[in-house]
Amino acid sequence: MTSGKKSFHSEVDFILRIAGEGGEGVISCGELFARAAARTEYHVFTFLTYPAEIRGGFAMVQIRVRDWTIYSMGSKLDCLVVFNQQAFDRTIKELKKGGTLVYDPQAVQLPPDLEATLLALPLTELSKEATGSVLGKNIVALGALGHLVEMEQRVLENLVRDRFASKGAEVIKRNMEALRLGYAYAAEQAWRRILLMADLRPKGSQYMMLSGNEAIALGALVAGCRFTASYPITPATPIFETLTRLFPLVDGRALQMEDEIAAVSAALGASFVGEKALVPTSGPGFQLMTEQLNLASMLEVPLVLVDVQRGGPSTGLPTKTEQSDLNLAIYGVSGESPRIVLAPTSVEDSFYQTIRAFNLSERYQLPVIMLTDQSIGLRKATVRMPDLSHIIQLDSHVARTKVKIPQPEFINLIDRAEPTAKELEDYRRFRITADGVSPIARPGTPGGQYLATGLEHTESGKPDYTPENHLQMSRKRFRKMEVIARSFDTNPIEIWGRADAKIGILGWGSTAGAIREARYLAEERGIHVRHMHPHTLSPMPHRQISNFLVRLEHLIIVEENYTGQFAHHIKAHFGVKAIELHKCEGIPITPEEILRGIEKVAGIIDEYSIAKL
Amino acid sequence: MTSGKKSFHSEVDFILRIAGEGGEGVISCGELFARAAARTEYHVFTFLTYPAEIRGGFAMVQIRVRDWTIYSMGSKLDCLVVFNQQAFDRTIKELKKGGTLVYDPQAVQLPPDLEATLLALPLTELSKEATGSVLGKNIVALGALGHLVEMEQRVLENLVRDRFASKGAEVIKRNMEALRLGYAYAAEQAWRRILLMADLRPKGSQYMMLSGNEAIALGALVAGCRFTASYPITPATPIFETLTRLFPLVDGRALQMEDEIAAVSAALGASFVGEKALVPTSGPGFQLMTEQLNLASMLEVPLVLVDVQRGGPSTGLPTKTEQSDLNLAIYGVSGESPRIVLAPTSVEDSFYQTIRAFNLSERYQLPVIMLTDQSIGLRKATVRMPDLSHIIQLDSHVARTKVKIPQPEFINLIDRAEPTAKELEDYRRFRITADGVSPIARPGTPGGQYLATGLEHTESGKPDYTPENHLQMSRKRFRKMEVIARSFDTNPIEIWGRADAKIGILGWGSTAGAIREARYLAEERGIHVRHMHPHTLSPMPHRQISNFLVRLEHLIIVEENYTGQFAHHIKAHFGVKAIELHKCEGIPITPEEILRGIEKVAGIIDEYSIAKL
Amino acid sequence: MSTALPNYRRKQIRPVWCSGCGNYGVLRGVEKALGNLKVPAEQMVVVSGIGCAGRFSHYLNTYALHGTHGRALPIATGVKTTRPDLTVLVVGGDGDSLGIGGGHLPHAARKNVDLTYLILDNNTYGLTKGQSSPTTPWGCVTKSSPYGSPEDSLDVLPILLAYDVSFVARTTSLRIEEISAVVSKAMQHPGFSIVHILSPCVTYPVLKQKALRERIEPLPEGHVPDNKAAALQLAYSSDPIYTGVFYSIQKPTLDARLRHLQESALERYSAKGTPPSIPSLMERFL
Amino acid sequence: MSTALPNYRRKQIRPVWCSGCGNYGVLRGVEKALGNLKVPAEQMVVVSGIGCAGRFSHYLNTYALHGTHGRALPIATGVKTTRPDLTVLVVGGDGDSLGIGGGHLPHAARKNVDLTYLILDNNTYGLTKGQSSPTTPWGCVTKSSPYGSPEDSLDVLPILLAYDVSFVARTTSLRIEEISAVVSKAMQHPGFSIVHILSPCVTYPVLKQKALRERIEPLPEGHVPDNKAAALQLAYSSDPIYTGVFYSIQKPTLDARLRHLQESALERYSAKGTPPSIPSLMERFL
Ligand SMILES: Cc1ncc(C[n+]2csc(CCOP(=O)(O)OP(=O)(O)O)c2C)c(N)n1
Ligand SMILES: Cc1ncc(C[n+]2csc(CCOP(=O)(O)OP(=O)(O)O)c2C)c(N)n1
Ligand code: SF4
Ligand code: SF4
Ligand SMILES: [Mg+2]
Ligand SMILES: [Mg+2]
Repeated sequence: MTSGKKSFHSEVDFILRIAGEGGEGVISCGELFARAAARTEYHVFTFLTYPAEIRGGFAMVQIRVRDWTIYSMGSKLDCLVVFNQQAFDRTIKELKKGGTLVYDPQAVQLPPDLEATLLALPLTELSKEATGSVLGKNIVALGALGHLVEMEQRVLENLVRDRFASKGAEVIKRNMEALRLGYAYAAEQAWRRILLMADLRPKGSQYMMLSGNEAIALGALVAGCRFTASYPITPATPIFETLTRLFPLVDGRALQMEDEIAAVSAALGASFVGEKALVPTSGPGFQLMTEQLNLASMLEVPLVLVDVQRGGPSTGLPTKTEQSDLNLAIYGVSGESPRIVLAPTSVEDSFYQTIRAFNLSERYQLPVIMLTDQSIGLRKATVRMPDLSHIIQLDSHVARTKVKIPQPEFINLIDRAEPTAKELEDYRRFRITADGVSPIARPGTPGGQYLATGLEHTESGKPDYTPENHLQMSRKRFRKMEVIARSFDTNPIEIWGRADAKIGILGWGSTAGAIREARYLAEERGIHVRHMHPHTLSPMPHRQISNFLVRLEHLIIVEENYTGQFAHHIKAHFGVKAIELHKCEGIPITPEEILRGIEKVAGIIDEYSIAKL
Repeated sequence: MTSGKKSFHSEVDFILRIAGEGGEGVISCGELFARAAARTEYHVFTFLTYPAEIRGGFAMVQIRVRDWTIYSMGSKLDCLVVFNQQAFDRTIKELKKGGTLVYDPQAVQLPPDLEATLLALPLTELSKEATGSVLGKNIVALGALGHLVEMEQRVLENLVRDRFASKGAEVIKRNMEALRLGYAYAAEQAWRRILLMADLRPKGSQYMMLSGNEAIALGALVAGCRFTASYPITPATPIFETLTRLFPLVDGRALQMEDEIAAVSAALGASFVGEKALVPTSGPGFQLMTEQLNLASMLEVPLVLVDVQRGGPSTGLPTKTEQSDLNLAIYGVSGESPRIVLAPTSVEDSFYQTIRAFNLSERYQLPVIMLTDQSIGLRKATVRMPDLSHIIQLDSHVARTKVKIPQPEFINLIDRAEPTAKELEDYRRFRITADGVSPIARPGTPGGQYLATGLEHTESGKPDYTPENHLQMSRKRFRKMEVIARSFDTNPIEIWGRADAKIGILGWGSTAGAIREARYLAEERGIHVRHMHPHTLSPMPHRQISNFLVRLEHLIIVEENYTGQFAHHIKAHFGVKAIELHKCEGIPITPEEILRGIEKVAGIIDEYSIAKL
Repeated sequence: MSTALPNYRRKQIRPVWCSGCGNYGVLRGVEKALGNLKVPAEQMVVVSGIGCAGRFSHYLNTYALHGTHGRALPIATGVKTTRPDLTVLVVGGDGDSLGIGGGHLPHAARKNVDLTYLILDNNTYGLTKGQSSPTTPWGCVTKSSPYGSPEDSLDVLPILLAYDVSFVARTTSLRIEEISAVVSKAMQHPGFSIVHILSPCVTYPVLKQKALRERIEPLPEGHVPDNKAAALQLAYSSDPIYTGVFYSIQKPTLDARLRHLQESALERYSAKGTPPSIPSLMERFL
Repeated sequence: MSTALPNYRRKQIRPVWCSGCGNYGVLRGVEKALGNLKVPAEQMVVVSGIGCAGRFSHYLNTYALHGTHGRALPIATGVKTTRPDLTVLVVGGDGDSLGIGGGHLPHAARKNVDLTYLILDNNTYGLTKGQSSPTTPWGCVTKSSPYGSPEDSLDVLPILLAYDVSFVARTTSLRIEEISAVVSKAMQHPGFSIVHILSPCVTYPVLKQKALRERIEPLPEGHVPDNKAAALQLAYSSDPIYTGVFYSIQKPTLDARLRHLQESALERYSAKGTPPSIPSLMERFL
């Protein structure tokens, strides 16, 4: 347990990992633990990784519990539970010196010189005793962990009962026994408690425990989206699965289609007739959607696509995390069509950026691509319940330029502009306007009938391939991007860290938390760093990033991919040199890894100052 | 006719355009004329544009005839033939002052003050007289043009006979009559000849008259490609149509598939079992192929894909030209997988770059994307017959690094490396090697069996998602790109223009000729310009471009798209500022337009020098 | 601003088909059907693919979406799912519907989406200038099969019957009245209806008007369209080529299926079946 | 370095299927068939899609390509077109073969590509953890249909028959001997052969072993597999679910079709049918 010393004031900051083989239930053990922890006043943040196969391979879940907002999965482990030798071998190096290791003595051979508190737990034996098979190992472990952090047994019992509710009384009984045996064993052995969770009063209804994928589904719901079409793909499937449960309750509709092309096509059709539509997918599926995305941009139909990125290329590492679809999102179509690219930074942010994605999409009649990733999508975290009494539906004609970025305190919503009665008298669907946006008639409106064609067309929608027309319509379409880029100036991007810091860090998406913690760690070591983390990756918030860059001596760009895609864009746009910090290993970058980068750069600065003397 | 004065020594340089409505046969009129001209000692270069519809809309063909290599379609017209009013209105501004206008007086109303030689030709009337319908207008025009440039009537007769051979004697007879009437009318009216083509001896068999698409098909044939799979798409279809005629004669096979995904899949399968395979398409189809391209890169299977670019986005301007798929080619996949991007600069170059594409693809086991465009693909030009007695098949083990870029004088060919008997003893298909390339076993080889999976895998092909493995295999795959980039140093890119010029132009693909002519024009005006036109767009020939850039004061980047895609890459890679010259109108940029850009920049330099004084 | 009922032609855009093209006849027939049914133009959405046939959506004065090649059907599925009040017509060529887009057909059939799909079959890829298509007969010389097409052509109607498309009919551009009658029936049918329309291309005449005229014949009087076996047998006949409604059955439309889901979801949620508020749904995630 | 005939298992990679998964039975059955046929492992290419079923290619010691989701068939078509000497086996799940990849089936049938396609049908998307698939029955509760699947399931065999796939069979993972026999026949069949294998998923048991066992029954003794009408009728039966070879006819394979083209092209080129040199082909473009 880390506490006290950090400048970001944590009394409690506890990192637990449970590791074993796919199919042994380590993940559900972790999820139950996290769910119990979330019922205390602590914040919870999980990270999980499992094999692409249904069975076998390495699986693990990591849970961080803290008394304050959690920004990343953290670095070293306070407690590690291993079910087998492979799990031990692969993860023991992550355990802090002096941390706690829980292991099954029947399955794991320990090396002699471990600097850790060693707690043997006969998982296999106790599981067989309780359930007659090895399938109860995870619940035995859960019981023992319950003792270790002084969780009330009753809380765990309720969770286990819920979990197995659909499996019948016999299964519930066996698992209760497994839980009890685990708890009792730890108590008998008088394991020293490493965290006290028992008597913390629960937080009430202010906080939800959500995965990033669920946050997106809820964001869509709040934004007024009532249609989704999808095709299953790891790790994005839970977005659709959540919506398919919720939509029928609120007169929304969810279609599972025969492939990704059909999914994005159906969403485009739904949006064409006036519905806000969401298309969740992951990289390989996203690739198949580009033709229709391109069409949506040409037809100026709003559409929100979420890419929960996973390890690539090709089928790649389906269950691992990576930030490697940025290029595809910005550039991956034939010809030139504008679209907006956003990247949420956390589970909570996924909720608000989804609402924002719909607002932008409706306001500018553009496809919006939201890039999240496996680490955000599957992670569970505590999220403050937004104040839904402060949702303000803006009038699309009046409030065009004043849409605020959604926050817990207030949420603006905006729908696409429709033509006025006057405009319908001589309706030109693709009228050239100052901001490139032209009112869009909803089918059913008399006099609004128009042709939307993917061929180059005139203001009225008629095909026209003359040089002048192609140029003027290209300008119309791209004008929206310029207007959006300018609108950023009224929505300043936060910059963290001291204004006089000479080292700056730029990142995008899910690395925000790790960079923030790295900054704290650096500050503890007296190194000052500024950090900017734009949510909008295209169009670029040009002016603001320029202002950020201009005061720096060294720029570090952090991202989780091999080639440095974001760095490439920043260099193209701003002509700066950057120190690129990539990680391409299927797992999130840690605060420590970033800190090491910062320290190296600080070293350069020092040398440089010396040289100047 | 322009002649004499230019510094690039042309005695004859004649530009003719024929314009009318789609379906009136203007294009075939132009093609027959070009074919006749190609039988003289002149070089010929055509450009055509027709509507996306089968009937109606504006169609035109432009033919340039010159006594020396032709680099572009040229700027102003020496002679313009118009079939109707729309054609006149849209093209008359392109006619040189004092040029020759041929028009149908029944269809075209002339304004009073035209500075041109006006030749009325009663197309409709003569056509009806000869053929009983208006369908013979194009052949009447061809006859009249024959007189105008003093082409032998016999040459034209033979071509017309060939053209209508399949339609029966009656049709041939009518068209012969139309030809004769056109010729006779011009002679009767004593039209003054504007070019003399009659008594030029034919060139013999040294020159072919090819479209860019045909050049690619022939290049593939010479490179040893014997498989193609495709799905029809304008303007790429003729590549497949040519191969489907030729392959059955040389034991090759061509499959028309049900869509683009199936086409690229079939090609991947063919290449997996050892065949060199070509996939021709255009932007919208290319988009659908990215998933399999990504797979090919992951499986390290050679593959050559040709994208004959057309106007976008979406269905866009299917019959117009644009250079707007560069981003898609470099970036358009999920995750990160290396591939090579080439861009031929002319019809002739299409032939050699196709051979080079196969060499690179086989040598590095990578997909190669060749970006050509409608203007090269459909243009016909005279191409020197290569010396096929100098084809050298290199040994894939010995000659790995010494593959020369194919030229008319000699052509190197290379096939993928196969494992030796020794390597087969412990065969690891994806063995990590110094250059990232590992020998590939051909099915049928005992002991060579392996699994090729799109999942991340080990050297032997087994799925493996560990952080270390993902990193090392990403490195392996990208190492090839580094090796290729380094190999450029042995194949210097030509730089044209004076070494001390302070203005440089970078371009890619089909703009090469127009830039070259613009350079000549600038030199005539005393402005010196250097011009570099890399064939390889990814990986970047980094060192050579750096060397080119470093000596410049001003860089102009020329391309035919809206957003400046190549400029973006150059800026990202080299941190330079550039003056971007885009044209996004569906038609090629002209030497004059580039010249205007150069002159403006030269103006800046002058001011700058003054300021320095 | 009110709807011009008798005339469904879009004023601003005139057809660009070759003169003599079968599609003109189809357009006429469809206009007549719309006239019969009196669908208000603003209540209609026409979705079409790419090809000569795909231009159909340009010429009717409705809301219209001319999308990408082969994707008209899933786009239209999205349209009809969200707006069951709209009348949806989908049009594509043989390449568009049976080649690149063929994979979507069985799945629209499984949903029984309530829309009408017109497949305009000229046995070739017209717009790209005459390559062979999925319905080009074996051995035909086309631009892409200079030595004869090596593949067998698809048996279109048997395939649609195997998908259990709930309304399957065939007609031809040579019979404008029949088009009007059959398309009217198709549009009135609740569920997924497909009309396979043989519409010869005059510029790339793979399917020849004359040969077609000689072989077409209306379905036998006594044919009962809910008999799949009989429909199949008649569908396999190639001389005569029967026209008319081969198959027509009743099964729940997609809209009915989804309403059923919504009802059971609400029932499960609360005994009264009252829809929950958004905040109450979010509380499930506490 | 010579080929191990009796054992077709790839040593380095062991199966990752759940214990009890039907696919183990299928693998056993296929291994037996290969043993019967004695195909040298290095002469075989196995192409598979993505899914639990798609892992099939990992476990056989042949040349193997585990590609993308739904594209095994067109990849295999490329393989067989260029290398008719190789034996090609294609494997995919119900989602892979009939959902995302379903559009490729009729076109492989039109070509009659000489390969064997095993469709391992568990009525669900196993690898992505139990969503509904094109063969999930109406009303089933799955991960993606919490209130019951709204769509009808596909009639797989009737559809394959409508495509005129030249060999159509069904079997199940519950009958390893039958798999071996049927797959042997399929692989010996010259042309496109499909074996639909019902292979229950134990983790997401949409298709239940027990219910399946109760309903399967071999085809009636007298069934003659070149009778499409009879095959269709038996294919529509859902109780019993028949297993065995429903349909098997002879028609030219893709290779034969393409050889025929080559011959006529050469004949047209020169009376002697001698292949031209490359330079002589280029001279056509003078
Ligand atoms: C993705 C994609 N591939 C290919 C094309 C080119 N293309 C346009 S229309 C067409 C085929 C048209 O044939 P069909 O559907 O039969 O319509 P028809 O023109 O015969 O009416 C093709 C291949 C395209 N527009 N988009
Ligand atoms: C383009 C793409 N979309 C989605 C996926 C995710 N995915 C992997 S397997 C699968 C379905 C598997 O179902 P099935 O084909 O029936 O095989 P099973 O696992 O049931 O054997 C899906 C949707 C993918 N890999 N690629
Ligand atoms: S090419 Fe054929 S299908 Fe297309 S418009 Fe002309 S006649 Fe009709
Ligand atoms: S999930 Fe089902 S299909 Fe997949 S391996 Fe497990 S039992 Fe087999
Ligand atoms: Mg057609
Ligand atoms: Mg399945």
